[in-house]
Amino acid sequence: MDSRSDSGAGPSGPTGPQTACAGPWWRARFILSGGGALAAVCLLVAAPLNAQGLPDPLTTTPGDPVRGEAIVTDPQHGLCTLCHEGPFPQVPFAGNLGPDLTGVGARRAVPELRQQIVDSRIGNPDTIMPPYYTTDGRERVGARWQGATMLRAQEVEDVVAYLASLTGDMP
Amino acid sequence: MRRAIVFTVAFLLPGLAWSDDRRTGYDDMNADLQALQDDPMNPATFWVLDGERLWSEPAGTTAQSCADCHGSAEDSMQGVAARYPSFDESSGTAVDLLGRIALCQSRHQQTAQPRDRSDPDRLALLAYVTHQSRGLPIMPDEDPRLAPARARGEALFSSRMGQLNLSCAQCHDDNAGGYLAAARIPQAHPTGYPQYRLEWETIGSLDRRLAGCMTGVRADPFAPGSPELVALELFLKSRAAGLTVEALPIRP
Amino acid sequence: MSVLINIPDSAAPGEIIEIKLLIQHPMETGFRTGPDGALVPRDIIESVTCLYLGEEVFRADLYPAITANPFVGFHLRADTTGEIEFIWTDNAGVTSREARTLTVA
Amino acid sequence: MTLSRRTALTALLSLPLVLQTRAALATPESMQAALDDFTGGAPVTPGRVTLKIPLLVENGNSVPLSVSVDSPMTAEDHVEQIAIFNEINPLPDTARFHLGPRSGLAAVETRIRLNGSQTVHAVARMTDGSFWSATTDVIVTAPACREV
Repeated sequence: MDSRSDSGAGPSGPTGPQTACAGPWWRARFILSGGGALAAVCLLVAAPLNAQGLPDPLTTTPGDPVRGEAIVTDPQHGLCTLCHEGPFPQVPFAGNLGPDLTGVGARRAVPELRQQIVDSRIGNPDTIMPPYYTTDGRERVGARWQGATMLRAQEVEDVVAYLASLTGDMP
Repeated sequence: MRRAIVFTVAFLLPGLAWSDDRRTGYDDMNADLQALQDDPMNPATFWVLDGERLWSEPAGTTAQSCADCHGSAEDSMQGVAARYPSFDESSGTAVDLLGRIALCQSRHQQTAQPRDRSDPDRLALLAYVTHQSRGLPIMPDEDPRLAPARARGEALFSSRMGQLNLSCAQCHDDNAGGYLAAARIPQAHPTGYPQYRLEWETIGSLDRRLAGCMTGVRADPFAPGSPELVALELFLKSRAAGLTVEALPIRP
Repeated sequence: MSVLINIPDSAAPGEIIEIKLLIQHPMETGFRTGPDGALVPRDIIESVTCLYLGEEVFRADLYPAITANPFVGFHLRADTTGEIEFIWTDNAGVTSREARTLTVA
Repeated sequence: MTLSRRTALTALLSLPLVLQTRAALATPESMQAALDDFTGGAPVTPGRVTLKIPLLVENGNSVPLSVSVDSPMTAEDHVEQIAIFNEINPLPDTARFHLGPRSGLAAVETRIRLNGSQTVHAVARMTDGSFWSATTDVIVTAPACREV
């Protein structure tokens, strides 16, 4: 496993190898992301995989909705607005392949939002939404993305916190 | 008339079904880009002109030109691009038109080095030969020996790949017509290759585009001219059967 | 490198004709970096000049913001049969030229 | 072949990086400086110039642009120059066209690169030393799956 930091070197996610916490790779990850991440991934792999989603946060630091908004609205980082419209007046051209995120925080509970971002295939195997926090079941991943998840654990929490805050109509 | 052609092709190629609301990349372009493609001052013209010159130019150790064997391209190459990829007897594999030009150069002209597929002269010949099929319907080669590769292309089209874990079909079948950011997703009918792509600011082949698509989903792209990309082209051409080969295509 | 020139063969005296040029050229801006991280040297056409009977009647100064394979269109009042010459020069000072004859009758 | 390091690390919908540069990008201020250089500081009046350019562009690598100026184009009264400026490319100067009475018609066209959404300016200098202008706001989107 690599420990590159440019696009996030996350663990294998909820359905990944249970030994992830013990591997030497994880040490590098721990150093990169700081404390809390180690405990977080152990929580993650222990989380039940059911329709209720992932109730336990991936990190001990609560998600920051302001950082989450920056990730969601950056088409080169979160990529979210490539497919989702939403209450993002700063994004001139959002795509329409996924549902509009306006009010998503009122429609979906936090564990569901977290599950959807970590690996939306859990709820819908045919989903077009990329898995943001697992390396499971991926084929032919390009060299510079090998072993890396699309977001880091804390970034997932930030995005979840931001989406959970979207409870109203367009601002 | 076009419907008649479509029915003819449907008869010739049973089992390759499509709905008749197929759209091309040209159909999905805005009026300004369509106007650039239709303009006599279309920059792709340069590659067709270069190809026309190269067609009659002796090359390689045999000092033979394409014209020495094939005569006038306007006669001998008419409709050829519309049926490619085809089956190469001696290698026993499917080859795309660019691969066929390369084989011709090495077998008959004995050109010194096997040149890169992005070699400008080879792309110019590809453009010139393809130009001889402008306006003709795509008529996939029915050679049964191509069937396994075509089936492989179909499987690849539906295979999820890359960090984004997306298949071609998820965008270009399931979500064609939708918008990925500001860009309308086309139906993946390869009517316009080689094409002058504004992104590239030059002409390029279908396998360059497919590799670009794969990199877009953060996958390790298949090599230019690889059996996988030829297989994908075979499948895509079968879906596009009956659609018109575009001359001097422009794409954003 | 070649050029496409769209110009009528003939015109009536006093007629205003339209001339279009498309020149095969990469118009490398000099601002882009290559795969090695180094700047790709600038390679652009800096000027396109039209001479009518030896007199400059039009010139376009081009900058890196002009597209690859630059296109220029302009107009000319036809009054005398004669040569129309097109000259374009790149930033290394290399000059190319093409000429057409316009018949005015 | 001419990818910047940043593009190489980007997948899907990069911003248009045609003129991606290490140099400072042109800002409206540096564009104003270039415009002042063209006019010698003389006042520029909106009008007499028609600038045709698409309002919405999918790829900034090739944007068709045409400019015409209301002028009799006589020996005494004609357009001498038409200058095109942009606000956010590395260089504000885009193109300059030198015309004369032999032009017959003050109408020129070209295709330009735009490094993102911005206002494009066309300024014409007349034989009487006056300057006239037109501007158009252009929104540049980008093709979706760009090659990286």
